[in-house]
Amino acid sequence: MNNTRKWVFRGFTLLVVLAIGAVMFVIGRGHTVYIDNKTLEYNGETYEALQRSEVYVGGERLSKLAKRERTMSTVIGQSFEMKLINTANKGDEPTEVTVKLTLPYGWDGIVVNIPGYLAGLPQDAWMTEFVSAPEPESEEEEEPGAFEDEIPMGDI
Amino acid sequence: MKEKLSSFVASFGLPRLIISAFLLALFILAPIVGVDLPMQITNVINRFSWNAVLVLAMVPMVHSGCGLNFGLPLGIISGLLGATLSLEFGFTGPMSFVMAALISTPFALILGSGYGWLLNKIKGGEMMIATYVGFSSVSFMCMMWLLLPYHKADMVWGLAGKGLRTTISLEGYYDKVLSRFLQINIGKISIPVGALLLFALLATAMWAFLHTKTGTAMTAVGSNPVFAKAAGIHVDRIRMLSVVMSTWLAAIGILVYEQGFGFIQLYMAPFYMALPAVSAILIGGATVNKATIMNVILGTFLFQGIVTMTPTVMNSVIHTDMSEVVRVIASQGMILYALTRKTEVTR
Amino acid sequence: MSQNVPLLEMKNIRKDFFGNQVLTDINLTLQEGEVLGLVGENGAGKSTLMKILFGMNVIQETGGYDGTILLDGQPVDFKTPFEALAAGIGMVHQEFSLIPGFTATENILLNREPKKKSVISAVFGERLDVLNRKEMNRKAEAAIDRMGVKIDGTMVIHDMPVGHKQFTEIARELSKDQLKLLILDEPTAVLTEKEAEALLLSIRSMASRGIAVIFITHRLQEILDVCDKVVVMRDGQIVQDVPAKETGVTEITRWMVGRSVDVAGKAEIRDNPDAPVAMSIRRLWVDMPGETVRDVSLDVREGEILGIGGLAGQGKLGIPNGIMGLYDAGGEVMLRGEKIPLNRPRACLNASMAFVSEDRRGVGLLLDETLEWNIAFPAMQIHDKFLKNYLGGLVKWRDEKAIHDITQRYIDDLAIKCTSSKQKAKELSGGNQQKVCLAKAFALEPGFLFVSEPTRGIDVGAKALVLDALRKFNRESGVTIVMISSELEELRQVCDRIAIVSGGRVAGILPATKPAEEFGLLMVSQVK
Amino acid sequence: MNLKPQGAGKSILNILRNNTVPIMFIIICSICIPISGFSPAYLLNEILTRLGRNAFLILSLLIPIMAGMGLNFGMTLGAMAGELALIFVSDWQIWGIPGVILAMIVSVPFSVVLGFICGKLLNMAKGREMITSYIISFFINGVYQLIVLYLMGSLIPIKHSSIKLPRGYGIRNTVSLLNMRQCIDNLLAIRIGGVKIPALTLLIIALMCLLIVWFRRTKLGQDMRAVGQDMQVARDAGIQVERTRIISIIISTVLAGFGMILYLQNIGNLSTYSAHSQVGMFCIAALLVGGASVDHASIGNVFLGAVLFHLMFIVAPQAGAKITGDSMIGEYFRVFVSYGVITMALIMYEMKKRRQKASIGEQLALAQREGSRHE
Repeated sequence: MNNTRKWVFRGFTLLVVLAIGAVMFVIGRGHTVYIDNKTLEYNGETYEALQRSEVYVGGERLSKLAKRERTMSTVIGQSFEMKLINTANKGDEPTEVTVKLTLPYGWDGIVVNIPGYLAGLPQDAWMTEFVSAPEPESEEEEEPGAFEDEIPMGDI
Repeated sequence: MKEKLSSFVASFGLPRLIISAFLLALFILAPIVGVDLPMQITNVINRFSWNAVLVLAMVPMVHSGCGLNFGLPLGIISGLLGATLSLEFGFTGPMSFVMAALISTPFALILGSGYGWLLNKIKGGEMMIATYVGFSSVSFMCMMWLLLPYHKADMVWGLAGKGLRTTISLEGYYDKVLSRFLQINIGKISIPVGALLLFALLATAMWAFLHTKTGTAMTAVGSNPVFAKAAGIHVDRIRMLSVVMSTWLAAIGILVYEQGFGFIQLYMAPFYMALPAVSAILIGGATVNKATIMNVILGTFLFQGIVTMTPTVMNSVIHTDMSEVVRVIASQGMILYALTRKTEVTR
Repeated sequence: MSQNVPLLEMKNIRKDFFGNQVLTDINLTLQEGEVLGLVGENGAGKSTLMKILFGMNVIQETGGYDGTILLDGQPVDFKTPFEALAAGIGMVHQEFSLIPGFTATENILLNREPKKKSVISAVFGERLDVLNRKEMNRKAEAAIDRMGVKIDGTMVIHDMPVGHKQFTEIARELSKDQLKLLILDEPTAVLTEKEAEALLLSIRSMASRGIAVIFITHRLQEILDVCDKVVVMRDGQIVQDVPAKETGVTEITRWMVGRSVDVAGKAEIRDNPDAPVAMSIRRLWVDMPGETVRDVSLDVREGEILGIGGLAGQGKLGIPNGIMGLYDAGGEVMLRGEKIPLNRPRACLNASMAFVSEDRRGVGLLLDETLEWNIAFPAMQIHDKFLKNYLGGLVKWRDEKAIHDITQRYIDDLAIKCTSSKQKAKELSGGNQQKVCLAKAFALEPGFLFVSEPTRGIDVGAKALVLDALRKFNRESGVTIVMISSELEELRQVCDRIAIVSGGRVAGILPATKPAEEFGLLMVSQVK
Repeated sequence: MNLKPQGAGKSILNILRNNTVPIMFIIICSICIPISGFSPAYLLNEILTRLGRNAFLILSLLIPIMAGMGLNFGMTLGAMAGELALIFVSDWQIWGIPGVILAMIVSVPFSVVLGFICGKLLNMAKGREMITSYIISFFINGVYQLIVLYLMGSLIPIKHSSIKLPRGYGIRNTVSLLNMRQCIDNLLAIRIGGVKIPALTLLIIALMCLLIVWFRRTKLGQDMRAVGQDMQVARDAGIQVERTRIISIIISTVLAGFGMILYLQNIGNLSTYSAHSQVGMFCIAALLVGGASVDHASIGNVFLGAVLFHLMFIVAPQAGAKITGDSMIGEYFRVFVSYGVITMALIMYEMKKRRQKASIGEQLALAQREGSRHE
């Protein structure tokens, strides 16, 4: 076989594989979305938490949030869709809102503030990156290192 | 000069050289980084005395051409049977060690002959099969330790009243009987003369054996089995003898180890015990079909030196305990080196 | 078919192995479609010549050759067999080169299989092409047809009779389109009579298609039947090159073995028919690969030197190896009226027999040990010599001094060249290693000695020394010796009587004084 | 490569002898199943899960056997490559099926490098490939620990502290793969009664089998078979023996890497330092239980072996506990059986080699006797 032809084919295949990898990078990126029903202060104004908000993701009810409550959902990819059934104040008629979000690729955890979103504030007001609290020092993990002591038993 | 050096490296083996240099570096580094050197030396000598007999057990089989005895656990099991039975029968103190050795001997002879018979059937594939004979026998004994009718209270599980514990303390039995015998203390260094003496005795006996008619035949069988056959040697019988000797030495070796360590370890503990012994004798300069007493001494010292010195010294230098990784890479690398050397592949 | 430019022309081919001249001034021509019979004793240089032609690696490794080879008038110099193959030369070796678990078809097209391309192979290389089984069957079938002998292409090699394996090899060569010249190295040795006939027919049919054939065999009648011309080699030279029609078996034999000066009978030959029988061998078979003994019965007389000769592969080496228990054997062997159990080396040695093996490095020596060990070891093990007894014989300690003394004695006696008696055996030259092997046997002080190929691979000076030592040992100590050698001249120099083995059986026993041709005839005879 | 059977009695004996191990296992299982008291549905469910989990790994052993390199104890190397890939992928937070695919892609370069090293070393140790590949797996395990325990997080960037040790470098004992747990098994899964059939996984395995069948018919596959049977003849025919052997090990390593990723996506978490250590042993045992030997293994052996071996694995502890009253007995028993099977297979392989040699002499004696009868 023609050698250059072969290398062209190989290079092409490599590119395809890399492309698949790149696509996986994008479509497989997992995020954890935290949905807050908390009072938000933005530019000096206060947006009150809702009395109650039911969160549906993928048709299933995730949680019913009271004031100052938070729920979370995982999502693969950058588009996130949820349905909210909100009751702003006690006794109000519930309103249904469908929320479609495009998540920032680089954030692992994303906090979405419902009151802020409903008030139509700019995105950076109600969507923030979730930063986990530094782990407590007390959590001790044994130094791993199992060699000869590691007994080949157990299940497979 | 350059040629001389490279030929020296070739004959000594690069990995061996690296390991020796590494140990030397550890010894030099130790006082600099503030490690208690006398204590380390005591440790090395002690661990040497525990392990040397197990390494010595490699010699007969290497000599008879059976290769490295990866089936060492079989001998260890004989030793464990002797040890547990000796305790079960109520022997205490130094007597329990003597009895353990005595009781383990018939087991070693029986298991060793069976093992030798098997190895004679499968000449050429010894090492792999030895490995798996070791593994199967260890896992078989795991069931036996649970099922055999042991009753002595400090050996069995407290609740069930049967089934041996995973570790049995030797306090009151033969804990350190050899190490304390004639122990010499020079400053902070203490030398377990008794244990070293026993090793010296066994090593001398091995050396002497190799100078007898049968010992000569064993070396010849290992060097060229066809030559030996043509000279009227019963090759299979000699190989069998070497396997039995190796098994018995392993039995005694584990007893010596236990007396130093202070515990009998049962169940899966003997599983990988062959590997340190194999790499030790290889580090000492042995090959797949040549080994001397000097290889045993040097190898055990180097190997145990690395095992004891690395954690402390490394810890002081980089504040991480990388000793496990270093040990695994060094010892397995050594075995790998020996197995892949062209000159050692064909006899 | 042009007769002007010969297909193959070899001019002034010379070759030496480390100063040892094995080929001198070989000139050979071969026309298209011609069948050339190449005959000669073992060591006459036939195989070396063919190795040169076929570009075998061993030639390059030992310093190449001199002279020129012309193929179709073009000079060629093959560095590897693959170059020779590409140029259209095929060779069927004595040892089968077949994959046992493959079918005949798969073997015929080994590494030349027709393939089908696919997308995957375009990426990962052509080794991932799928084999084209249909095309393979067709090609193999065609090659088998061309050969003219029917074999089953779907049959797996290890289920085949030996003859079919041979034909598979030939078909493999024939399946190569570029094939112009086929070398057959003793192809009929393993064949039954019928198969051999079929092969001869197929050689003729190949020739009629224009393929030239070089046919090496020891069965001279076959040469006369099938060849156009006969080339006889002896001592690295071509002694005759005649049309096959103009000669006969007796004449060829004479050319093969004949010496210009008959050196035999130099030493006194004793043929004493009244001497008692020292060893009688009855119906011996030995499974020694490549040297199978099928059915040998032989009497060795007391005090004589009996030579066993014959061509390579006929089973002469199997006789001592079988009796001494190194290979599986059956039959009956009596030594001075006592039955020697077979397959037990120890029993033979205890019966005061000793054996110097032809395989010095494999059997004869402990290469990694000292000369002392090598020489003293059997005597120590068999006769408890060189040992010091302690504790009432319980401990038998090696007596290093006695070992050193005996070794030193033999080093002096046999003039073994070494730095000291502690030198490792592997560091010695071939001749000196052979002397060590002899010393080892002598140290046993045997009453009966087998010596197998004592001069193989050693230089002329050492040869004479070794043979002298043997003869001296026989004449002075009265030890009966059986000496096996491929070199007839050597046997005729040393031995009293010579037995010739052919096809795993004894073809005949003659006094060493008989002319060489008679031995030659026995060598090429077919014993049934 | 047996001699041809000479009669019906002998051929039955031969069948029995060649299938000792599977028959033994069928007997063990048929005794243990009733004692253990598991329901058929439970057993079926477990078997299917385990088949989906392990079959791919076991399949990776076939190609080196074909190339005459024996049981590839070095498949652990592939497992390690797969684990490295999974560590990276979970640090990059790629989840679900894309995560699995990406992990497979990432594992390939690791597998190829490790397989190449392994193949090179095995070429230096011809005739003792198995013990060498076994030691290689230990050696590379050391290197793996060095990388994962010390270099990851210090030299090799690892972002997420959830998989890092608290000290700031090195990977934790377990890495959670919760986000890709059974993502392939559950997609297209079919439930019949209480039995879940992981259809997609089984489909992937079936594709793999087809791939192997196809591979056997390629030139490379043919070369490997030739090299496996007689290296010298193959070399004389112009096949690049060393290269072919290295390729076979590389393929095996890459497949083992994929297999390990599939295996771990089913388990749902990665035991960073021990997951790979048992894989080689169990897969080899399973293959041998299916009736394979050191020099011959088929796809049928893989599935029969996987089913029988795992059946034994499931029922043994329970049966052991019922018989002796001690649950550990069964656990030890199955470990013993795993090793015992490998030991037996190795012994039978070596003895078969010797038996073949011994039979030539008998034939000679026979020929002589027959010859004398004709005279």
